[in-house]
Amino acid sequence: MRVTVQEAPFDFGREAEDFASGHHDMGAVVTFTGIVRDLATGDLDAMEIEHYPGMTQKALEKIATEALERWSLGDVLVIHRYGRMTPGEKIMMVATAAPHRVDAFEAAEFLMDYLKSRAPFWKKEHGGQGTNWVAAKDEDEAALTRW
Amino acid sequence: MRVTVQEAPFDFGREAEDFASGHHDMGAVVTFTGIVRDLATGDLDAMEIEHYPGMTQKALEKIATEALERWSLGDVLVIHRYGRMTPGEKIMMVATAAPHRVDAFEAAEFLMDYLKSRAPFWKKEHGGQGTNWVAAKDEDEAALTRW
Amino acid sequence: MDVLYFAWVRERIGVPKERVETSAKTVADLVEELKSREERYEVAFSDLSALRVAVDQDLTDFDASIEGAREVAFFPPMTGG
Amino acid sequence: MDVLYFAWVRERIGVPKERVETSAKTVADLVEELKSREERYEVAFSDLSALRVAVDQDLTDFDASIEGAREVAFFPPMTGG
Repeated sequence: MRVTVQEAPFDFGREAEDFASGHHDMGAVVTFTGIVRDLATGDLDAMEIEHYPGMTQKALEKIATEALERWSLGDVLVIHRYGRMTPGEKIMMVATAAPHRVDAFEAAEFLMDYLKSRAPFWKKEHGGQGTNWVAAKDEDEAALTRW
Repeated sequence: MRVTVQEAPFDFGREAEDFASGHHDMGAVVTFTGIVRDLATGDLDAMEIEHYPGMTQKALEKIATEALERWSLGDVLVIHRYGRMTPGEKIMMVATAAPHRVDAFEAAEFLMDYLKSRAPFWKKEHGGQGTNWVAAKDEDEAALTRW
Repeated sequence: MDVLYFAWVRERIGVPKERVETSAKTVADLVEELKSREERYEVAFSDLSALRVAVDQDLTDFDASIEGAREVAFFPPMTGG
Repeated sequence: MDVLYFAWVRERIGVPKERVETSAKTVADLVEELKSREERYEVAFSDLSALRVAVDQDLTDFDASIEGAREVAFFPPMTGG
Protein backbone atom coordinates (compact mmCIF):
# COMPACT_ATOMS: atom_id res chain seq x y z
CA MET A 1 0.00 0.00 0.00
CA ARG A 2 1.27 3.46 -0.89
CA VAL A 3 -0.49 6.77 -0.23
CA THR A 4 1.12 9.95 -1.51
CA VAL A 5 -0.10 13.54 -1.14
CA GLN A 6 1.91 16.00 -3.19
CA GLU A 7 1.79 19.31 -5.03
CA ALA A 8 3.93 18.20 -7.96
CA PRO A 9 2.52 16.42 -11.03
CA PHE A 10 2.86 12.64 -11.08
CA ASP A 11 3.68 10.39 -14.03
CA PHE A 12 0.47 8.42 -14.51
CA GLY A 13 1.84 6.03 -17.14
CA ARG A 14 4.91 5.21 -15.06
CA GLU A 15 2.91 4.77 -11.85
CA ALA A 16 0.36 2.55 -13.63
CA GLU A 17 3.10 0.45 -15.23
CA ASP A 18 5.08 0.06 -12.00
CA PHE A 19 1.95 -0.85 -10.08
CA ALA A 20 0.82 -3.45 -12.63
CA SER A 21 4.24 -5.06 -12.98
CA GLY A 22 5.98 -7.57 -10.82
CA HIS A 23 2.87 -9.27 -9.45
CA HIS A 24 2.69 -12.95 -10.44
CA ASP A 25 -0.31 -13.72 -8.27
CA MET A 26 -2.62 -10.82 -9.20
CA GLY A 27 -4.72 -11.30 -12.34
CA ALA A 28 -6.44 -7.92 -12.34
CA VAL A 29 -5.29 -4.31 -12.04
CA VAL A 30 -7.71 -1.37 -12.14
CA THR A 31 -6.68 2.27 -12.23
CA PHE A 32 -8.74 5.43 -11.96
CA THR A 33 -7.39 8.86 -12.86
CA GLY A 34 -9.13 12.15 -12.17
CA ILE A 35 -8.39 14.91 -14.64
CA VAL A 36 -9.12 18.66 -14.48
CA ARG A 37 -12.07 19.10 -16.79
CA ASP A 38 -12.69 22.39 -18.54
CA LEU A 39 -15.96 24.19 -17.84
CA ALA A 40 -18.86 23.92 -20.30
CA THR A 41 -18.08 27.55 -21.16
CA GLY A 42 -14.51 26.50 -22.00
CA ASP A 43 -12.95 29.21 -19.87
CA LEU A 44 -11.49 27.43 -16.86
CA ASP A 45 -8.07 28.97 -16.25
CA ALA A 46 -7.16 26.79 -13.30
CA MET A 47 -8.45 24.43 -10.65
CA GLU A 48 -7.06 25.10 -7.20
CA ILE A 49 -7.15 22.31 -4.66
CA GLU A 50 -6.92 23.17 -0.98
CA HIS A 51 -6.36 20.45 1.59
CA TYR A 52 -5.93 19.95 5.34
CA PRO A 53 -2.26 19.01 5.60
CA GLY A 54 -2.41 17.39 9.04
CA MET A 55 -5.38 15.25 8.17
CA THR A 56 -5.09 14.35 4.47
CA GLN A 57 -2.48 11.60 4.62
CA LYS A 58 -4.17 9.94 7.60
CA ALA A 59 -7.63 10.12 6.02
CA LEU A 60 -6.38 8.58 2.76
CA GLU A 61 -4.49 5.83 4.59
CA LYS A 62 -7.60 4.99 6.56
CA ILE A 63 -9.65 4.66 3.36
CA ALA A 64 -6.95 2.56 1.65
CA THR A 65 -6.62 0.29 4.70
CA GLU A 66 -10.35 -0.26 4.77
CA ALA A 67 -10.29 -1.27 1.10
CA LEU A 68 -7.52 -3.80 1.84
CA GLU A 69 -9.61 -5.24 4.67
CA ARG A 70 -12.86 -5.45 2.75
CA TRP A 71 -11.67 -6.94 -0.54
CA SER A 72 -9.21 -9.63 -1.50
CA LEU A 73 -6.47 -7.30 -2.76
CA GLY A 74 -2.76 -7.62 -3.28
CA ASP A 75 -1.98 -3.90 -3.33
CA VAL A 76 -3.46 -0.40 -3.29
CA LEU A 77 -2.03 2.89 -4.54
CA VAL A 78 -3.42 6.39 -3.92
CA ILE A 79 -1.80 9.57 -5.23
CA HIS A 80 -3.57 12.92 -4.73
CA ARG A 81 -2.30 16.37 -5.61
CA TYR A 82 -3.12 19.76 -4.17
CA GLY A 83 -2.39 23.27 -5.43
CA ARG A 84 -3.08 24.85 -8.79
CA MET A 85 -3.73 22.80 -11.95
CA THR A 86 -4.87 23.57 -15.49
CA PRO A 87 -7.42 21.69 -17.65
CA GLY A 88 -6.09 18.31 -18.78
CA GLU A 89 -3.78 17.94 -15.76
CA LYS A 90 -4.17 14.81 -13.68
CA ILE A 91 -5.41 15.53 -10.15
CA MET A 92 -5.15 12.10 -8.61
CA MET A 93 -5.11 8.36 -9.23
CA VAL A 94 -5.96 5.17 -7.42
CA ALA A 95 -4.92 1.67 -8.42
CA THR A 96 -5.94 -1.74 -7.10
CA ALA A 97 -4.44 -5.18 -7.77
CA ALA A 98 -6.42 -8.33 -7.03
CA PRO A 99 -6.50 -12.00 -8.01
CA HIS A 100 -9.95 -11.42 -9.57
CA ARG A 101 -11.45 -8.53 -11.49
CA VAL A 102 -14.55 -8.01 -9.36
CA ASP A 103 -12.45 -7.23 -6.28
CA ALA A 104 -10.18 -4.87 -8.19
CA PHE A 105 -13.14 -2.95 -9.66
CA GLU A 106 -15.20 -2.76 -6.47
CA ALA A 107 -12.26 -1.67 -4.33
CA ALA A 108 -11.33 1.07 -6.83
CA GLU A 109 -14.92 2.37 -6.84
CA PHE A 110 -15.04 2.26 -3.05
CA LEU A 111 -11.78 4.23 -2.86
CA MET A 112 -13.12 6.84 -5.25
CA ASP A 113 -16.48 7.18 -3.50
CA TYR A 114 -14.78 7.72 -0.14
CA LEU A 115 -12.08 9.96 -1.54
CA LYS A 116 -14.73 12.21 -3.08
CA SER A 117 -16.61 12.87 0.15
CA ARG A 118 -14.36 11.87 3.06
CA ALA A 119 -10.87 13.10 2.20
CA PRO A 120 -10.22 16.75 3.12
CA PHE A 121 -9.84 18.35 -0.29
CA TRP A 122 -11.74 21.34 -1.65
CA LYS A 123 -11.77 22.44 -5.27
CA LYS A 124 -11.95 26.05 -6.42
CA GLU A 125 -12.42 26.98 -10.05
CA HIS A 126 -10.68 30.06 -11.47
CA GLY A 127 -12.26 31.13 -14.73
CA GLY A 128 -13.54 33.93 -16.88
CA GLN A 129 -16.48 34.40 -14.51
CA GLY A 130 -14.27 34.75 -11.43
CA THR A 131 -13.79 32.08 -8.80
CA ASN A 132 -16.15 29.39 -7.59
CA TRP A 133 -15.88 26.76 -4.85
CA VAL A 134 -17.04 23.47 -6.36
CA ALA A 135 -20.10 22.28 -4.43
CA ALA A 136 -20.30 18.71 -3.17
CA LYS A 137 -22.95 16.70 -5.03
CA ASP A 138 -25.78 14.93 -3.25
CA GLU A 139 -25.13 11.94 -5.50
CA ASP A 140 -21.55 11.68 -4.20
CA GLU A 141 -22.79 11.49 -0.63
CA ALA A 142 -25.47 9.00 -1.69
CA ALA A 143 -22.83 6.82 -3.38
CA LEU A 144 -21.40 5.96 0.05
CA THR A 145 -24.55 4.08 1.05
CA ARG A 146 -23.58 1.37 -1.45
CA TRP A 147 -20.70 0.21 0.77
CA MET B 1 -12.26 4.19 -30.18
CA ARG B 2 -9.38 1.82 -30.82
CA VAL B 3 -9.51 -1.99 -30.80
CA THR B 4 -6.28 -3.90 -31.31
CA VAL B 5 -5.74 -7.68 -31.44
CA GLN B 6 -2.08 -8.64 -31.50
CA GLU B 7 0.40 -11.33 -30.55
CA ALA B 8 3.13 -8.94 -29.40
CA PRO B 9 3.31 -7.50 -25.87
CA PHE B 10 1.92 -3.98 -25.42
CA ASP B 11 3.30 -1.17 -23.29
CA PHE B 12 0.61 -0.75 -20.64
CA GLY B 13 2.11 2.38 -19.06
CA ARG B 14 2.49 4.13 -22.38
CA GLU B 15 -0.99 3.12 -23.58
CA ALA B 16 -2.56 4.28 -20.29
CA GLU B 17 -0.67 7.58 -20.39
CA ASP B 18 -1.53 8.26 -24.04
CA PHE B 19 -5.16 7.40 -23.46
CA ALA B 20 -5.47 9.62 -20.37
CA SER B 21 -3.69 12.59 -21.93
CA GLY B 22 -4.98 15.22 -24.26
CA HIS B 23 -8.61 15.16 -23.15
CA HIS B 24 -9.74 18.48 -21.70
CA ASP B 25 -13.38 17.50 -21.38
CA MET B 26 -13.07 14.09 -19.72
CA GLY B 27 -12.74 14.10 -15.93
CA ALA B 28 -12.39 10.36 -15.42
CA VAL B 29 -10.25 7.62 -16.94
CA VAL B 30 -10.50 3.97 -15.85
CA THR B 31 -8.17 1.22 -17.01
CA PHE B 32 -8.32 -2.52 -16.47
CA THR B 33 -5.38 -4.82 -17.16
CA GLY B 34 -5.52 -8.60 -17.14
CA ILE B 35 -2.30 -10.34 -16.14
CA VAL B 36 -1.26 -14.00 -16.44
CA ARG B 37 -1.58 -15.32 -12.90
CA ASP B 38 0.52 -18.24 -11.72
CA LEU B 39 -1.30 -21.38 -10.55
CA ALA B 40 -1.83 -22.03 -6.83
CA THR B 41 0.80 -24.75 -7.23
CA GLY B 42 3.21 -22.12 -8.59
CA ASP B 43 4.12 -24.18 -11.65
CA LEU B 44 2.48 -22.43 -14.58
CA ASP B 45 5.02 -22.39 -17.39
CA ALA B 46 2.86 -20.54 -19.87
CA MET B 47 -0.64 -19.45 -20.76
CA GLU B 48 -1.56 -19.98 -24.40
CA ILE B 49 -4.39 -17.96 -25.85
CA GLU B 50 -6.11 -19.21 -28.96
CA HIS B 51 -8.51 -16.97 -30.87
CA TYR B 52 -10.75 -16.92 -33.94
CA PRO B 53 -8.90 -14.53 -36.25
CA GLY B 54 -11.82 -13.72 -38.55
CA MET B 55 -14.18 -12.97 -35.70
CA THR B 56 -12.12 -11.46 -32.86
CA GLN B 57 -11.69 -7.91 -34.13
CA LYS B 58 -15.36 -7.67 -35.12
CA ALA B 59 -16.58 -9.07 -31.80
CA LEU B 60 -14.43 -6.64 -29.80
CA GLU B 61 -15.50 -3.68 -31.93
CA LYS B 62 -19.13 -4.61 -31.40
CA ILE B 63 -18.66 -4.70 -27.62
CA ALA B 64 -16.74 -1.38 -27.62
CA THR B 65 -19.38 0.26 -29.80
CA GLU B 66 -22.13 -0.90 -27.47
CA ALA B 67 -20.26 0.64 -24.51
CA LEU B 68 -20.01 3.96 -26.37
CA GLU B 69 -23.75 3.87 -27.05
CA ARG B 70 -24.82 2.94 -23.52
CA TRP B 71 -22.65 5.30 -21.48
CA SER B 72 -21.62 8.91 -21.81
CA LEU B 73 -18.02 8.25 -22.89
CA GLY B 74 -15.39 10.23 -24.72
CA ASP B 75 -13.24 7.30 -25.75
CA VAL B 76 -12.71 3.55 -25.44
CA LEU B 77 -9.57 1.46 -25.90
CA VAL B 78 -9.34 -2.34 -26.09
CA ILE B 79 -6.07 -4.25 -26.59
CA HIS B 80 -6.09 -8.05 -26.45
CA ARG B 81 -3.21 -10.42 -27.10
CA TYR B 82 -3.16 -14.01 -28.28
CA GLY B 83 -0.37 -16.61 -28.31
CA ARG B 84 1.93 -17.76 -25.54
CA MET B 85 2.54 -15.72 -22.37
CA THR B 86 4.31 -16.34 -19.06
CA PRO B 87 3.13 -15.44 -15.51
CA GLY B 88 3.23 -11.69 -14.91
CA GLU B 89 2.73 -10.82 -18.59
CA LYS B 90 -0.15 -8.57 -19.46
CA ILE B 91 -2.82 -10.30 -21.54
CA MET B 92 -5.10 -7.39 -22.33
CA MET B 93 -6.31 -3.98 -21.28
CA VAL B 94 -9.39 -1.81 -21.63
CA ALA B 95 -9.61 1.91 -20.93
CA THR B 96 -12.58 4.26 -20.77
CA ALA B 97 -12.69 8.07 -20.62
CA ALA B 98 -15.82 9.88 -19.46
CA PRO B 99 -16.87 13.24 -18.06
CA HIS B 100 -17.92 11.47 -14.83
CA ARG B 101 -16.46 8.55 -12.90
CA VAL B 102 -19.60 6.40 -12.74
CA ASP B 103 -19.76 6.13 -16.53
CA ALA B 104 -16.06 5.35 -16.82
CA PHE B 105 -16.27 2.59 -14.17
CA GLU B 106 -19.50 1.01 -15.41
CA ALA B 107 -18.39 0.98 -19.04
CA ALA B 108 -15.06 -0.63 -18.12
CA GLU B 109 -16.84 -3.34 -16.13
CA PHE B 110 -19.30 -3.90 -18.97
CA LEU B 111 -16.41 -4.25 -21.45
CA MET B 112 -14.69 -6.77 -19.19
CA ASP B 113 -17.81 -8.82 -18.55
CA TYR B 114 -18.53 -9.08 -22.27
CA LEU B 115 -14.92 -9.67 -23.22
CA LYS B 116 -14.75 -12.58 -20.78
CA SER B 117 -17.68 -14.49 -22.23
CA ARG B 118 -18.42 -13.11 -25.68
CA ALA B 119 -15.06 -12.51 -27.36
CA PRO B 120 -13.62 -15.60 -29.09
CA PHE B 121 -10.57 -16.32 -26.94
CA TRP B 122 -9.68 -19.59 -25.20
CA LYS B 123 -7.00 -20.00 -22.56
CA LYS B 124 -4.85 -23.09 -22.13
CA GLU B 125 -2.51 -23.53 -19.20
CA HIS B 126 0.84 -25.26 -19.66
CA GLY B 127 2.30 -26.39 -16.35
CA GLY B 128 3.98 -29.11 -14.37
CA GLN B 129 0.79 -31.19 -14.49
CA GLY B 130 0.52 -31.00 -18.28
CA THR B 131 -1.95 -28.84 -20.16
CA ASN B 132 -5.44 -27.70 -19.22
CA TRP B 133 -8.07 -25.69 -21.06
CA VAL B 134 -9.35 -23.04 -18.65
CA ALA B 135 -13.08 -23.63 -18.07
CA ALA B 136 -15.54 -20.75 -18.33
CA LYS B 137 -17.01 -19.86 -14.94
CA ASP B 138 -20.73 -19.80 -14.30
CA GLU B 139 -20.22 -16.50 -12.47
CA ASP B 140 -18.77 -14.93 -15.62
CA GLU B 141 -21.87 -15.88 -17.60
CA ALA B 142 -24.06 -14.67 -14.73
CA ALA B 143 -22.24 -11.31 -14.68
CA LEU B 144 -23.79 -10.47 -18.07
CA THR B 145 -27.28 -10.35 -16.60
CA ARG B 146 -26.29 -7.12 -14.83
CA TRP B 147 -26.26 -5.17 -18.09
CA MET C 1 -19.13 -24.44 -46.34
CA ASP C 2 -16.13 -24.17 -44.05
CA VAL C 3 -16.49 -25.69 -40.60
CA LEU C 4 -14.03 -24.43 -37.97
CA TYR C 5 -13.14 -25.84 -34.56
CA PHE C 6 -11.36 -24.11 -31.68
CA ALA C 7 -9.74 -25.06 -28.37
CA TRP C 8 -10.57 -28.58 -27.13
CA VAL C 9 -13.17 -29.05 -29.88
CA ARG C 10 -10.38 -28.60 -32.40
CA GLU C 11 -8.22 -31.07 -30.48
CA ARG C 12 -10.99 -33.71 -30.36
CA ILE C 13 -11.96 -33.35 -34.01
CA GLY C 14 -8.29 -33.33 -34.99
CA VAL C 15 -8.41 -30.48 -37.53
CA PRO C 16 -8.87 -26.70 -37.17
CA LYS C 17 -10.96 -26.40 -40.32
CA GLU C 18 -12.56 -28.53 -42.97
CA ARG C 19 -14.74 -28.18 -46.03
CA VAL C 20 -18.17 -29.78 -45.53
CA GLU C 21 -20.77 -30.36 -48.23
CA THR C 22 -24.16 -30.52 -46.55
CA SER C 23 -27.83 -29.93 -47.12
CA ALA C 24 -28.43 -29.33 -43.39
CA LYS C 25 -30.71 -26.38 -42.76
CA THR C 26 -29.76 -25.57 -39.17
CA VAL C 27 -26.70 -25.83 -36.94
CA ALA C 28 -28.39 -28.69 -35.07
CA ASP C 29 -28.94 -30.59 -38.35
CA LEU C 30 -25.28 -30.11 -39.25
CA VAL C 31 -24.22 -31.42 -35.84
CA GLU C 32 -26.36 -34.56 -36.29
CA GLU C 33 -24.89 -35.11 -39.72
CA LEU C 34 -21.31 -34.78 -38.45
CA LYS C 35 -22.00 -37.05 -35.45
CA SER C 36 -23.24 -39.79 -37.76
CA ARG C 37 -20.00 -39.67 -39.75
CA GLU C 38 -17.30 -40.65 -37.30
CA GLU C 39 -16.85 -41.31 -33.60
CA ARG C 40 -14.57 -38.29 -33.05
CA TYR C 41 -17.50 -36.02 -33.98
CA GLU C 42 -19.83 -37.95 -31.71
CA VAL C 43 -17.36 -37.47 -28.85
CA ALA C 44 -16.80 -33.77 -29.54
CA PHE C 45 -20.53 -33.01 -29.89
CA SER C 46 -21.75 -35.30 -27.09
CA ASP C 47 -22.77 -32.40 -24.81
CA LEU C 48 -24.04 -29.40 -26.77
CA SER C 49 -24.54 -27.39 -23.56
CA ALA C 50 -20.72 -27.29 -23.34
CA LEU C 51 -20.43 -25.86 -26.84
CA ARG C 52 -20.96 -22.53 -28.53
CA VAL C 53 -21.46 -21.83 -32.21
CA ALA C 54 -20.88 -18.94 -34.59
CA VAL C 55 -22.36 -18.70 -38.08
CA ASP C 56 -20.45 -16.41 -40.42
CA GLN C 57 -18.53 -15.13 -37.38
CA ASP C 58 -21.54 -14.08 -35.35
CA LEU C 59 -22.42 -15.92 -32.14
CA THR C 60 -25.74 -17.70 -32.43
CA ASP C 61 -27.48 -20.84 -31.17
CA PHE C 62 -28.01 -24.38 -32.42
CA ASP C 63 -31.43 -23.59 -33.88
CA ALA C 64 -29.93 -21.02 -36.22
CA SER C 65 -30.22 -21.43 -39.96
CA ILE C 66 -27.06 -22.18 -41.92
CA GLU C 67 -28.61 -21.84 -45.35
CA GLY C 68 -26.27 -19.75 -47.45
CA ALA C 69 -23.68 -19.61 -44.66
CA ARG C 70 -20.03 -19.59 -45.67
CA GLU C 71 -18.55 -20.47 -42.27
CA VAL C 72 -19.74 -22.32 -39.16
CA ALA C 73 -17.50 -22.50 -36.08
CA PHE C 74 -17.78 -24.69 -32.99
CA PHE C 75 -15.93 -24.00 -29.75
CA PRO C 76 -16.21 -24.18 -25.95
CA PRO C 77 -17.50 -21.23 -23.88
CA MET C 78 -15.06 -18.36 -24.35
CA THR C 79 -12.50 -17.37 -21.74
CA GLY C 80 -11.20 -13.96 -22.78
CA GLY C 81 -10.03 -11.07 -20.67
CA MET D 1 -7.16 24.98 21.28
CA ASP D 2 -6.45 25.66 17.60
CA VAL D 3 -9.47 26.29 15.40
CA LEU D 4 -8.89 25.82 11.67
CA TYR D 5 -11.02 26.91 8.71
CA PHE D 6 -10.85 25.67 5.13
CA ALA D 7 -12.23 26.68 1.72
CA TRP D 8 -15.08 29.23 1.82
CA VAL D 9 -15.33 28.94 5.60
CA ARG D 10 -11.74 30.19 5.77
CA GLU D 11 -12.57 33.01 3.37
CA ARG D 12 -15.62 34.10 5.38
CA ILE D 13 -13.87 33.94 8.74
CA GLY D 14 -10.85 35.70 7.26
CA VAL D 15 -8.11 33.55 8.82
CA PRO D 16 -6.99 29.94 8.23
CA LYS D 17 -6.31 29.27 11.90
CA GLU D 18 -6.68 30.91 15.29
CA ARG D 19 -6.09 30.14 18.93
CA VAL D 20 -9.36 29.99 20.89
CA GLU D 21 -9.67 29.82 24.68
CA THR D 22 -12.99 28.22 25.47
CA SER D 23 -14.79 26.19 28.07
CA ALA D 24 -17.21 24.78 25.47
CA LYS D 25 -17.79 21.05 25.90
CA THR D 26 -19.02 20.16 22.41
CA VAL D 27 -18.49 21.36 18.87
CA ALA D 28 -22.00 22.84 18.92
CA ASP D 29 -21.19 24.83 22.09
CA LEU D 30 -18.02 26.14 20.45
CA VAL D 31 -19.98 27.20 17.38
CA GLU D 32 -22.48 29.11 19.52
CA GLU D 33 -19.65 30.82 21.37
CA LEU D 34 -17.95 31.87 18.14
CA LYS D 35 -21.23 33.09 16.59
CA SER D 36 -21.81 35.35 19.60
CA ARG D 37 -18.43 37.00 19.12
CA GLU D 38 -18.60 38.65 15.72
CA GLU D 39 -20.83 38.79 12.69
CA ARG D 40 -18.33 37.03 10.39
CA TYR D 41 -18.70 33.90 12.53
CA GLU D 42 -22.46 34.21 12.51
CA VAL D 43 -22.38 34.39 8.72
CA ALA D 44 -19.97 31.49 8.32
CA PHE D 45 -21.89 29.26 10.74
CA SER D 46 -25.40 30.29 9.70
CA ASP D 47 -26.20 26.90 8.12
CA LEU D 48 -24.53 24.01 9.92
CA SER D 49 -25.93 21.48 7.43
CA ALA D 50 -23.53 23.03 4.90
CA LEU D 51 -20.55 22.47 7.21
CA ARG D 52 -18.40 19.55 8.31
CA VAL D 53 -16.17 19.34 11.37
CA ALA D 54 -13.07 17.42 12.39
CA VAL D 55 -11.81 17.14 15.95
CA ASP D 56 -8.12 16.32 16.20
CA GLN D 57 -8.15 15.55 12.48
CA ASP D 58 -10.93 12.97 12.59
CA LEU D 59 -14.27 13.69 10.94
CA THR D 60 -17.06 13.86 13.48
CA ASP D 61 -20.35 15.67 14.07
CA PHE D 62 -21.48 18.78 15.94
CA ASP D 63 -22.50 16.81 19.04
CA ALA D 64 -18.94 15.57 19.52
CA SER D 65 -17.02 16.43 22.67
CA ILE D 66 -14.07 18.80 22.36
CA GLU D 67 -12.84 18.37 25.91
CA GLY D 68 -9.09 17.89 25.78
CA ALA D 69 -9.04 18.43 22.00
CA ARG D 70 -6.02 20.19 20.51
CA GLU D 71 -7.51 21.06 17.15
CA VAL D 72 -11.00 21.65 15.76
CA ALA D 73 -11.48 22.28 12.02
CA PHE D 74 -14.53 23.60 10.14
CA PHE D 75 -15.01 23.26 6.41
CA PRO D 76 -17.60 22.68 3.66
CA PRO D 77 -18.41 19.17 2.38
CA MET D 78 -15.27 17.79 0.79
CA THR D 79 -14.74 17.59 -2.96
CA GLY D 80 -11.77 15.30 -3.47
CA GLY D 81 -11.00 12.89 -6.27
